[in-house]
Amino acid sequence: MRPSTDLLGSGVDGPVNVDLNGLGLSSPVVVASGVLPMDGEVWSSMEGVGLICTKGITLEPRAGNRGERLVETPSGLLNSIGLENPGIDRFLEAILPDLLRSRRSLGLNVAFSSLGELEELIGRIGDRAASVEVLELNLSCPNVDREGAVWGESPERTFEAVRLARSLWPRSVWAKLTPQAPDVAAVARAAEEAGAHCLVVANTWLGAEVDLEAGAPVFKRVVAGLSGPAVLPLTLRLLFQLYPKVSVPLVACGGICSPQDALKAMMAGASAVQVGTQLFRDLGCCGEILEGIRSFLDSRGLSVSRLVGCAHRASR
Amino acid sequence: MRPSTDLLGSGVDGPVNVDLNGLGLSSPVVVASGVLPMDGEVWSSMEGVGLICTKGITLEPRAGNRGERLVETPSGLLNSIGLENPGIDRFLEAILPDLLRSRRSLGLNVAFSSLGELEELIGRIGDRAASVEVLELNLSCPNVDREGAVWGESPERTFEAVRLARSLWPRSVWAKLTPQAPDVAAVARAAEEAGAHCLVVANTWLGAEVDLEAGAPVFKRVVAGLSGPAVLPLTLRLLFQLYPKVSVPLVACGGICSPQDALKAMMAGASAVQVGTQLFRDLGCCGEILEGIRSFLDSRGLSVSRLVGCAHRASR
Amino acid sequence: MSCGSHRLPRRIPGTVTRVELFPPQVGMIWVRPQETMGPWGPGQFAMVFPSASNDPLLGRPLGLAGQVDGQLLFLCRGVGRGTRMLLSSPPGSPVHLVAPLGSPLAPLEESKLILLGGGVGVAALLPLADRADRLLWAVRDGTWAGLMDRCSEALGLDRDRLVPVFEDGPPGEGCNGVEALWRLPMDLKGATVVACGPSGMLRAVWELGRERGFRSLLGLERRMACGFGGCMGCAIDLKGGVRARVCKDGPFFWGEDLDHEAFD
Amino acid sequence: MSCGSHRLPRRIPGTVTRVELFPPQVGMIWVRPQETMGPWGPGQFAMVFPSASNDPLLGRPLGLAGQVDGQLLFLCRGVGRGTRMLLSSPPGSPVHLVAPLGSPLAPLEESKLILLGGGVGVAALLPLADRADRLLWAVRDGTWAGLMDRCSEALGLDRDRLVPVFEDGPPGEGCNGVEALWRLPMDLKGATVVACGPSGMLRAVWELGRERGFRSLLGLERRMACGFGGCMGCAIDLKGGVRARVCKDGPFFWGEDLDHEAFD
Ligand SMILES: Cc1cc2nc3c(=O)[nH]c(=O)nc-3n(C[C@H](O)[C@H](O)[C@H](O)COP(=O)(O)OP(=O)(O)OC[C@H]3O[C@@H](n4cnc5c(N)ncnc54)[C@H](O)[C@@H]3O)c2cc1C
Ligand SMILES: Cc1cc2nc3c(=O)[nH]c(=O)nc-3n(C[C@H](O)[C@H](O)[C@H](O)COP(=O)(O)OP(=O)(O)OC[C@H]3O[C@@H](n4cnc5c(N)ncnc54)[C@H](O)[C@@H]3O)c2cc1C
Ligand SMILES: Cc1cc2nc3c(=O)[nH]c(=O)nc-3n(C[C@H](O)[C@H](O)[C@H](O)COP(=O)(O)O)c2cc1C
Ligand SMILES: Cc1cc2nc3c(=O)[nH]c(=O)nc-3n(C[C@H](O)[C@H](O)[C@H](O)COP(=O)(O)O)c2cc1C
Ligand code: FES
Ligand code: FES
Repeated sequence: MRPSTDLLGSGVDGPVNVDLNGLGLSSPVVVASGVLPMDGEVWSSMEGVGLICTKGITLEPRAGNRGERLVETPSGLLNSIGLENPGIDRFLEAILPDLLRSRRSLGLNVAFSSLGELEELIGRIGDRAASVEVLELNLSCPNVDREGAVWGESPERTFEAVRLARSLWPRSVWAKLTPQAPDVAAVARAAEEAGAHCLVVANTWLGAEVDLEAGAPVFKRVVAGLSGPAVLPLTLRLLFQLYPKVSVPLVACGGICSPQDALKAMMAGASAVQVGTQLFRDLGCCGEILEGIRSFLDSRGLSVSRLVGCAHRASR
Repeated sequence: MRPSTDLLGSGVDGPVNVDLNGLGLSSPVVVASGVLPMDGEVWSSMEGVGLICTKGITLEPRAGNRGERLVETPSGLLNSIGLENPGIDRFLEAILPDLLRSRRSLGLNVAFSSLGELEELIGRIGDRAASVEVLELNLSCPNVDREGAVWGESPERTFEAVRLARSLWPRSVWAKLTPQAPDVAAVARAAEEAGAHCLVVANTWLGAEVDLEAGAPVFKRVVAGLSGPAVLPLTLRLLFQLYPKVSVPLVACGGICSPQDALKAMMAGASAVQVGTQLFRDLGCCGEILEGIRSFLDSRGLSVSRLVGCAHRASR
Repeated sequence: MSCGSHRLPRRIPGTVTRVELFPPQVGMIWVRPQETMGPWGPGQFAMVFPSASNDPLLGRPLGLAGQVDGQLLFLCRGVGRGTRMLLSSPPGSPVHLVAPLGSPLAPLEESKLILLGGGVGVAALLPLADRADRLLWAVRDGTWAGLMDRCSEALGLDRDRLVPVFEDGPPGEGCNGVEALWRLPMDLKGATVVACGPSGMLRAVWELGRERGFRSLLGLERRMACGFGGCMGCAIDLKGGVRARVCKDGPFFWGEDLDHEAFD
Repeated sequence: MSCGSHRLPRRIPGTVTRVELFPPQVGMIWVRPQETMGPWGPGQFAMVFPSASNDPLLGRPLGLAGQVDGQLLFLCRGVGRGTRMLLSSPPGSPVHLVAPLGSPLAPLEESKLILLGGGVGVAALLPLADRADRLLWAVRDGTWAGLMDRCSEALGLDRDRLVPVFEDGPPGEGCNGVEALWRLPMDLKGATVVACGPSGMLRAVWELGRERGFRSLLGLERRMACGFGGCMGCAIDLKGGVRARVCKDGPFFWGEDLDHEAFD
């Protein structure tokens, strides 16, 4: 039994095609935003990836946060980079051409503090980025028009941002949710209604760390984003929670490190997975994850579409 | 400089007295609910603890959940025990007397699915438990009168439960918050307004796990509670978030394993700490934690009250 | 740190002094505890922590198989991450133990005492070996012979009473542990059979005991977080709906107290 | 799995073959990589993962100090959990490496090349030792002598060019690394000083260079998550507000490109 319209090829490096709401990728493994250098040569040599997301880009250049930016926690990583990036203009001019030479499908991760800024940002891109497949909206940043409330905490603000992006961006729009949303299902539905092609579930979990010697928070902004293996059970729970509530594809993000992790996320409802922190441990992990998914499917004669969400269909 | 009204004694096993809103404990280290057997001999031999919480007790006996109850995750533990307990009557009759022989301060952790049940539960206790210092309300269980919504997710329901407990229970009432609350600060304030003596920050984080071979959730109820070192950064964040918003003492809970963890939690605003999962690794950890706190205070000539929340006062 | 009472098993640092590895992924693990462990008896186990790190978080329950020159012996099968870490520990690797756990088997003064271990399940039975009439050690195939020999040698087992049982043995001889019980040249009536191993084997012994009139004492396995009766993760139903914790009230239970669900 | 290109440093399994421990908590760690690592040069480093587990999660950056008979040499000071784990690894312990990382130092054809290492900071300079006029190795006290000797022997360092500097040496002789630079019987003008060690020392070299007219090439340390320029955790300001990543664009930077904030 090998009925697989969406499982093509079975060589060791064969593709495992996925269809993400109209966007076809040759692998369900996506590189998360903010973990790879924006360097075309590095991107070219990444194996097993269907899409690579850029570092979060903002309208203006940003120097990021001062002070400590990284702390290791038990099986996790807290980061407070603060969106250090060269701004959209320099990105388009000096970086994007190099990235495109890698011939990798590209997700442009963007952060914005107002609708006006988002509009301007997409406007600047214009048609200079026609080969950028995905615009990924980082909804974990604060909205200055609403006293700094985080976009993704509110269904209404999420709806507005996604709708605006959809009206201006001709290709896929992904909404990267924040797990801090009071009602993440409501936000997910709002993003779907506004036309998001995929929901990324989810950005980092807010954590904090204390410097014992100083008797003070380690991070200048007190809180920082928790990623890595520690959060995988939380990611799986979000997937279980959201999969029955929306019909757009979900992209798992948070703690995916191994083929097993990826398969669990897909069984819980993800059509694709993003890999972040694990790349800090093993730049070859995406290839291994793809290979692991492929051989799991192969050995069971399963298609990706049968895999995705199967844990919801399992009788318990 | 050794100004310490609340730091008495300095022998190796000397007490580090804390005052939790009228309740004095000889150690800020509290054993969390559901991790120690309810066995007086075990309780007697616990070192360094100021209070021990019982397993969650309900009005009627409960057999708990079927199927897998435990899964290890990266630096964490998912549990779905399902409040297996003998019910309040048998607890009062057969277990409590034995526990009291341990001469340990005791926190009675209770779960309830309606206000009526809570009232009946406290009523059954009557004056048979005059030496039980604390009634700890587990607000992570569902409220049947509200379609199973979890008590601690709503400020209103939390207020009602805490107020009822306060009206019936003559000693300390602790509200054990759930981190799944959409607005945990609002819930904390509601619990405070209703008269909670302390807020326990917090119960487990909802997670999930998938059985790859079965293609199904590991747990019958799909989700389970995540505890252990993995969640410490999340606990610290909650403390940073809540400490400025309420004035009742906070009791940290989630991922506290070492003296360093306890000190960090106290600097972030906790007046005491609960220890759960770490006891599965080391039954002597409470003694070590107390000793570590004591020697940290000693070596810096600090009092507990200067320690608690100092990270909020540190200039950054 | 000590817990101040012998009632509470302490966390004890230890060192893996040697791992003797045999196919297929089974090994004898020798651990030297750096502090003295409380007294222990047959049927008890240790929670073995493969590292001091937070991942893996929990101990792995392993039967206490013996003690030679101050070193504890474990028999371990590599089935997952923790057991494989243990089996690949170079000498000198740090481990931690919480032990002894479980209820030691009461002195079994029965006239006929038969032990049946399936694979590494034999571990907790080995300390009883010299009190038993027979120790049947049932394994899949001849690859286990090396381990059996080494183990007998190291613990000074009486080879006359040890009956190796090979499932894939020569025709007419190969059989599983339960068949080997059947074939024993003795009347099992009134005997006590202490068995530990795969749950299928335990169930068969349990059923056979009811048929043939022997008492069975069966070592159960469950996932465990604490091992000392705190977490309720290993709770099972005994006959009549009585709840028991495998770690604390067991891991060995009398067959007559068990329901068939215990073997699911 | 390979990353298909030599541009990307791969995660390579390795084995600790030996740890030679010296007081005070410093050691030479020998690691045999189980796959061939790409070519590397002086000034580069490895992310060393003390275990295969998720905790500790990240690699620890350690300078590549040498390679002898296929084994990599690291000098490591036990300051926290990861480095202490490494220093206490029994032979045979598994580690992983992501290496080589950082920009190798360009061939330095200067007539006068002075190396100054503070403590274990010397590691990344050792591969340059035979091209330098002097290698000043500054340490706190005589307890380091054993490590210095063993290291010189293992790497075949030219003892004539190696100048051990003991901060607590006999009166009139004891001095720190920067004082030792001062005292060198040569004109530093036009020289290049490559220094790596505590930030106070680096700052002093940087200032001295401006005074005395030598170029300095300084090895910085920052907390690192990736080591390959991805996470932006190690970003610093160069002169004129240019941003650089210590891991990728460094860890060695020319003094003239640095602001004094680099040493905070
Ligand atoms: C009382 C008792 C005594 C045992 N004695 C032995 C022995 O002497 N030799 C031996 O080789 N094995 C023994 N086992 C089984 C052994 O504990 C498991 O094989 C081991 O825990 C698996 O860990 P892992 O990390 O390799 O597997 P993983 O599957 O990676 O483990 C993940 C988690 O599940 C738990 N787990 C998985 N399988 C089991 C299991 N069968 N029983 C309990 N927990 C499990 C682990 O402890 C861990 O918490 C015993 C089990 C029990 C309950
Ligand atoms: C490029 C570079 C080269 C280095 N070379 C050497 C060397 O050859 N020998 C040597 O002994 N040390 C060297 N260090 C310092 C070494 O990396 C740290 O001492 C080590 O990471 C501390 O880890 P830990 O787990 O023991 O400490 P912990 O404090 O427990 O570490 C916690 C986290 O902080 C990070 N961290 C802590 N201190 C430092 C630091 N000083 N620099 C970078 N990250 C840190 C750790 O990597 C880890 O992620 C180098 C650092 C850098 C940046
Ligand atoms: C150092 C670092 C930088 C990050 N930068 C961004 C960013 O710019 N934009 C964004 O949307 N997410 C960013 N993230 C979040 C990741 O894309 C991802 O959502 C998160 O790390 C969880 O996945 P993981 O557990 O696989 O790492 C960053 C994460 C890390 C660790
Ligand atoms: C096995 C287990 C059983 C628990 N049972 C209860 C319970 O009955 N009532 C309750 O309020 N919390 C219960 N908890 C939650 C703990 O009290 C504690 O809030 C949680 O484990 C987080 O702390 P930790 O990380 O120190 O373990 C249980 C936790 C575990 C692991
Ligand atoms: S393992 Fe915790 S009660 Fe048995
Ligand atoms: S450590 Fe990640 S960019 Fe330097």
